Amino acid sequence: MNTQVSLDVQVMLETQGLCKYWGGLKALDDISLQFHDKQLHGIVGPNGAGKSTLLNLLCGHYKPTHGRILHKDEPIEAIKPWAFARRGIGRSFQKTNIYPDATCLENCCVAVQRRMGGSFNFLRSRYSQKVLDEIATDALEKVGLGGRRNEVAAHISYGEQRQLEIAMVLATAPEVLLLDEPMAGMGHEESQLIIELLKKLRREYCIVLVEHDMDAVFELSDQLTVMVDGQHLTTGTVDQVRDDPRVKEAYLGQGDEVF
Amino acid sequence: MFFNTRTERIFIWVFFPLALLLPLFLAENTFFVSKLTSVMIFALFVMSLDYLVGRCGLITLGHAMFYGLGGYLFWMIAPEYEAVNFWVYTFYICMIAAAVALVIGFLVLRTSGIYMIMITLAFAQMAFYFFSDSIDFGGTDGLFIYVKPETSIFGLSFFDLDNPTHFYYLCLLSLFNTLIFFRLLIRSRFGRVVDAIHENPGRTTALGYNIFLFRLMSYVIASALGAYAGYLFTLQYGFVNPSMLAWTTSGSALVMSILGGMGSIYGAILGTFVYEGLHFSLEHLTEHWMLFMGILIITMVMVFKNGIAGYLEKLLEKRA
Amino acid sequence: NTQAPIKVGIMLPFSGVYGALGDATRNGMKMALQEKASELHGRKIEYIEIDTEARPERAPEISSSLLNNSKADFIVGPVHSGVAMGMMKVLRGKDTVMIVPNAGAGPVTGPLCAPNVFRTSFSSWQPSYPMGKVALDKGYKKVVTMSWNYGMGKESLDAFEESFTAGGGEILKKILVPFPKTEFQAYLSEIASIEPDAVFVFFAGGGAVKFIKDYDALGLSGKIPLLGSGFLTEGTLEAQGKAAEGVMTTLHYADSLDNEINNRFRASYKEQFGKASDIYAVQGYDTGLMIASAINRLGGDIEDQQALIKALEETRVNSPRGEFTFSAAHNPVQNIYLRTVENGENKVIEVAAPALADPARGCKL
Amino acid sequence: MTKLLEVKGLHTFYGESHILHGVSFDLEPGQAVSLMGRNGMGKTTTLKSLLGLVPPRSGQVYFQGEEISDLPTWQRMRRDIAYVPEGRGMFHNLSVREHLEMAARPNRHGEQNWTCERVLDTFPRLQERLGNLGTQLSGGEQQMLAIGRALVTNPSLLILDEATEGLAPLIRKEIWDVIRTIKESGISTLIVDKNIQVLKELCDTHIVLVKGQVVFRANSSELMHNLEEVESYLGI
Amino acid sequence: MTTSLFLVQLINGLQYGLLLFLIASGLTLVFGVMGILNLAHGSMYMVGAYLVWYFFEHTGSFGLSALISAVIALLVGVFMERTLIRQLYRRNHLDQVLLTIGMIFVFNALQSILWGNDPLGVAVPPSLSGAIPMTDVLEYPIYRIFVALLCVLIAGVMYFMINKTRLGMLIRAGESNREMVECLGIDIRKLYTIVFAIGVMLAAVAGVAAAPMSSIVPGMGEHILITCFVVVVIGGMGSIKGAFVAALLVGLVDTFASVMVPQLSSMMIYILMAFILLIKPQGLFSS
Ligand SMILES: Nc1ncnc2c1ncn2[C@@H]1O[C@H](COP(=O)(O)OP(=O)(O)OP(=O)(O)O)[C@@H](O)[C@H]1O
Ligand SMILES: Nc1ncnc2c1ncn2[C@@H]1O[C@H](COP(=O)(O)OP(=O)(O)OP(=O)(O)O)[C@@H](O)[C@H]1O
Ligand SMILES: [Mg+2]
Ligand SMILES: [Mg+2]
Repeated sequence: MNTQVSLDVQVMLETQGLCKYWGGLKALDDISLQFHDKQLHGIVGPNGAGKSTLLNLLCGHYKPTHGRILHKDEPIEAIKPWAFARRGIGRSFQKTNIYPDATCLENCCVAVQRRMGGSFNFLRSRYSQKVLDEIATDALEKVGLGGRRNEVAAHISYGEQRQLEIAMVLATAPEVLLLDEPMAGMGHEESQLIIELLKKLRREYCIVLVEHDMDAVFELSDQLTVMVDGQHLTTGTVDQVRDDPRVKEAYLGQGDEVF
Repeated sequence: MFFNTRTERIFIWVFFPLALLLPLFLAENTFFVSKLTSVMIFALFVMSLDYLVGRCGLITLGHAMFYGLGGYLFWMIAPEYEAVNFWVYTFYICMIAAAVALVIGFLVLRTSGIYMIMITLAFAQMAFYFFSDSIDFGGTDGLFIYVKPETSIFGLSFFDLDNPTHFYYLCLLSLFNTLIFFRLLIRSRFGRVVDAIHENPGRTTALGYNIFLFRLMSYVIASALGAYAGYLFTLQYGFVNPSMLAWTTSGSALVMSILGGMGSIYGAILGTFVYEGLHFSLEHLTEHWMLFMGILIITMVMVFKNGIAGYLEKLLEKRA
Repeated sequence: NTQAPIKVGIMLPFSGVYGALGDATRNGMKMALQEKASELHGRKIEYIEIDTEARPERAPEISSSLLNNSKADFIVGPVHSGVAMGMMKVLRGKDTVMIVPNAGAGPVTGPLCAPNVFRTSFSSWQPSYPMGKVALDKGYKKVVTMSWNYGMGKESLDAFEESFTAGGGEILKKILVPFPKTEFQAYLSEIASIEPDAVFVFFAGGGAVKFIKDYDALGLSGKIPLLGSGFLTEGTLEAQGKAAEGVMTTLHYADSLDNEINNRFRASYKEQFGKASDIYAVQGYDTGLMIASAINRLGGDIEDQQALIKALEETRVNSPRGEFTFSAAHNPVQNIYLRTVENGENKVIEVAAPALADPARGCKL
Repeated sequence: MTKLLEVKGLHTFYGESHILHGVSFDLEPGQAVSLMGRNGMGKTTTLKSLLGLVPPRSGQVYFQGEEISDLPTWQRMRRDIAYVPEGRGMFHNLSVREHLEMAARPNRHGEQNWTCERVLDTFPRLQERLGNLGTQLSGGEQQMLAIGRALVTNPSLLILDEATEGLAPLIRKEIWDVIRTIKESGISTLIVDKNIQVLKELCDTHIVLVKGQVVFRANSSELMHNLEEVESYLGI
Repeated sequence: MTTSLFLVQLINGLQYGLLLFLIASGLTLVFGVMGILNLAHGSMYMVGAYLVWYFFEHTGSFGLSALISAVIALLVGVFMERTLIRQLYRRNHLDQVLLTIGMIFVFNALQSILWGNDPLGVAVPPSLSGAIPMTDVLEYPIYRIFVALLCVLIAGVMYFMINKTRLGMLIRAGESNREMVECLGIDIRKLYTIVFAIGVMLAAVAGVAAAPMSSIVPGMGEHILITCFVVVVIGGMGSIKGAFVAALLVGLVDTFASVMVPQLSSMMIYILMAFILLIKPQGLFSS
């Protein structure tokens, strides 16, 4: 069911020999990958393989020990963390990272406003422009939180906070979406919703998805990379990867044991 | 809604009209007018701190540096015996203080939390010792300032700073304007980002904001206003002393702002008036005023969860 | 209105580092006015006491409170020179009388002097100036001086230097310690390595206690004579204990001055307040005497400020420190005594400078 | 035989909002019980209420026949309850080893089946990261540590909230194996998880919460019969 | 500067640094490790000094007075935590600022009411009096050496307790996540009461130890408070080792600055702190 991908689409993000060491630990060792526009690139691997670390490097949260990151062929590894987002690289976090005291809508408005500008306008009311609210509401509705827009974020359940997390990234309207386990902690229905959403989005954005929910990853990925212990194990289409014995051993386990 | 809460609206409708009328009743008691003036000046200072600490989450123990700077700057840049214009010097002082804040902010805002508290303290202490060790600036004895600026704009003069009542109204107006200014600021899109940074700086960076810039901006604004308060203080009595810059001044301001209700802005006025009011009445009552002051402060922390403003809000807000 | 009580505003520190000084001053003053109650022509005294916390930035406001709100007839204060300056700003030339019972800041009776401002204590120049000559007489040629880096301290060292170098002495080093630091060990080690003939210091209160203790503990006390402005051993002897023995100071007072007034004063102070009196108590006492005498002279009617000031100017205070008068600048003209600590008391050795008046530089009165 | 855990009529509020509407259930010794429900239905709140972390407004909790509703949380835990919270509750200033060492203790009967070493053997990944601070671990490593930290208290009741969230398939299997072992050694478990496939096989009793109320409570075979109903509650 | 003077100053600096550590040790525990912002720390230093003076006047034995003072401080600590501090754990850190400033007022007032404002002094206990000659003029009092050793001892014990024992782990964990510690079956409230009280006691012990070599005056605690915070923060929050190194550093810098750059000596420790924090924004030894 995976549409065969033509590799002539634009490379949005590229890593060349990317390394991240924590003291002696090589959390990420010599990773060279390409992420294409309008594709969803899944990344899987056992716990501690360095997936989150990779995303953290791609979004500028960490600085690499060695190696380069190219965004549309420009090196960006040295720019400031906030500049990554300005270039259209948005991310969601594995550990919920929202504004707990603000309403869901306000959470998204902060995100939308970065794109819409006017952040150094000291006098004009933040409430005066309805466009902003609309875009934010739209993002909330996409992830299924439309009905909770005026709830304070701290008061919605964990799973809902995960949904909000994604809505916030969407609200920045990025070109590249880095999603770190977006479905973790979500219920079935919500997961399904996100999967549907990603299905739509993957033809519009360059998406990098880290996820342990195999059903979702297999269903969504155009490309799939497997990492183990900071090393790149293999990259390929879902079918290629699924049948790779090394992947089974390191990650999936033998067929029937996949839960 | 311009003012966030009903409580705030009530407060503003009670406080400012009252303050406006008060001098009429106190006409013969010049002391109370001048006492209220100095409390309002300090409230303005506390308000600028409250914005920094409560809204931006930038806790500083060095804010008094700008308060003192406002005073010393005036002494430095004003000619000794010539008449100067109040508005022009307000502008100069705020600008110079802003420039200083830009440099210091650039350094101190690299740290955060307790480390920032301490590094702001460090800079303030350096400034404190600079003024108190230097003979040119009068050392620990401080300096007298003999000029009183005139206040004309385009040749029209409304105020006479020598007249305590006029000065009172000037300070009241300044306080009111500052409150409105901060309200506007908080309600603005800039304010939205400031709130976001306060709640979750990491997330805000990830969304693409250069949080350093916003913090620096806030720091500069608050510092300039802090200096303006110090300038007003200096004008009131024509006296500057390094103790204006001491960390204890920052500390008292912090106490008043917490007492008033952090981040509520109008709470700064509440906090300052309550604190100063208690201080004034207790010290006239007993030599051991500290004991009662201490007990009252402790009681208030225990009872008020979010300062006086928070308490009032609990009483006055309609349940949603 | 000659029936209403006379209001005396008191601006002194009752807490913190200077608390003890404030207490003693107030005690002394009240004692004097109590003793002279019968000479006040029936007028009662009402006190309004405010703790200045030794915070100069509060001084203008408190002064204005006493002046405009309490309508005090006399305002007595402060201890701290910075506070004195703040008070001066508000009270100079106003129609109340300000009496400084301690702060030595030069300008108060120098460039800023004013008809309504009096001082019953000293100018910082006064107690230290005579010590220069004393040191030379003892044969000390090379001296290190040391004090806190603030107005009073620096003025004291300058006064000493003035007379000392005029007589041919040499200041090897002038050490200014940041106020209110009390870690003296590094400085004392340095002094020990310089090995001067003597050391002259200005310290007071808690700092003086710590200084004397350190000086003794590091073994300097037997080897390098310690000279000081008298505050070094005032109100602190009990805390300093043995370490203070032999320290030589100059001041306008000494516990052991053998005159009738001093003996009576000391006994009665001890009886009333349960502790030994000190210079601060004396200064407060004299302030009280001065106020009482002016009221007495004017027959209880102090409404006319001109007359009041005149009466005050002409007062000859019969103080425990010996009789003194006021200079044109309203600063005491008084004896300065050379004292040494013996058995926990400041013993007079001699009069180092009789009837010494402050040069009052810059005063136009 | 006395029940191990009995929860009766819990009503819990957050401020003014009524979250739990009389939740009751019980748990036999040695049983594994699953607690299921969609997001926001009150699973976590139920666990927190019975542990006293969020005091319920009314309702009782009995453990081994004794009422523990009025005890502070730590005393409840001392009766050999262990809790793995959602979000994992790592300490940012303790190393992995310290996480385990600080928690390790024998249970009330003096047994110490789970030691730090055994946990590290079970999760070799942790062995490699012993010196790391808790919050420096990857998400999955944190989950392992949180479970390990609960096990070294040698509980007779283990409460897991979002037991396998963020774990890779192989590790997830590992965790289920561990829980199975635990169950065999007579320890009861109360599990909140999304994975109904595993839960229906692993657990003896199943509870489904909807809007703070127990709408379904049955053993595994009954669950099989009513699978559709349950799945509709769970939004599957 | 001659070599011998240099050495003497080195010793002075180290000794001052050690004393600073002693005074800051309680703060390291309460503020650095437990995360409670206790501004009344300095007041307890003052209370310690006054207590030992008071009991020394009545018993004549320094050792006994020291013991009684420490016990009283411990009880005061328990009382403070039980009745006040405890209520604020769930609230904003700044409320602790307000609360403890209120306490400073109360302590200052009580000091003034109970013991008056006169400067007081305690004699060095006879068993520790005497001095060791250093240069032909200078000698070094034994009592100060004793205090220095006491500081080293306390530093060692604290380091071991916080970093190596289970108790230490629990305390640190409590700072990070109180609720979770409670979920592990630990009575975190009691634990925190005890540790807070120990921190208070350490402050008082520092006051006791300092009493014979300094003056006991009102406000003595507030002056030292800032320096203590400087020490804890330069060292890095929560690090005993850091606080120890920072205390020595501050002691040395202050000592040498006093004699070498007297114009700047008042600012020197602040310059040092600003410098360190600009280079290492989390202090020297933060994790
Ligand atoms: N700040 C840090 N300091 C030290 N080590 C770290 C740090 N952050 C991550 N690590 C280590 O780097 C390794 C990779 O972590 P990472 O979070 O990238 O894993 P992951 O692939 O996302 O795993 P998971 O699926 O469990 O989330 C882990 O072993 C982790 O312990
Ligand atoms: N601290 C809080 N304050 C107010 N409301 C809360 C709070 N925590 C949770 N709630 C509300 O209580 C309800 C139940 O939350 P709970 O966390 O128990 O759900 P859950 O079943 O555990 O969901 P999830 O599967 O998403 O973890 C939710 O609707 C949530 O909005
Ligand atoms: Mg991860
Ligand atoms: Mg939950």
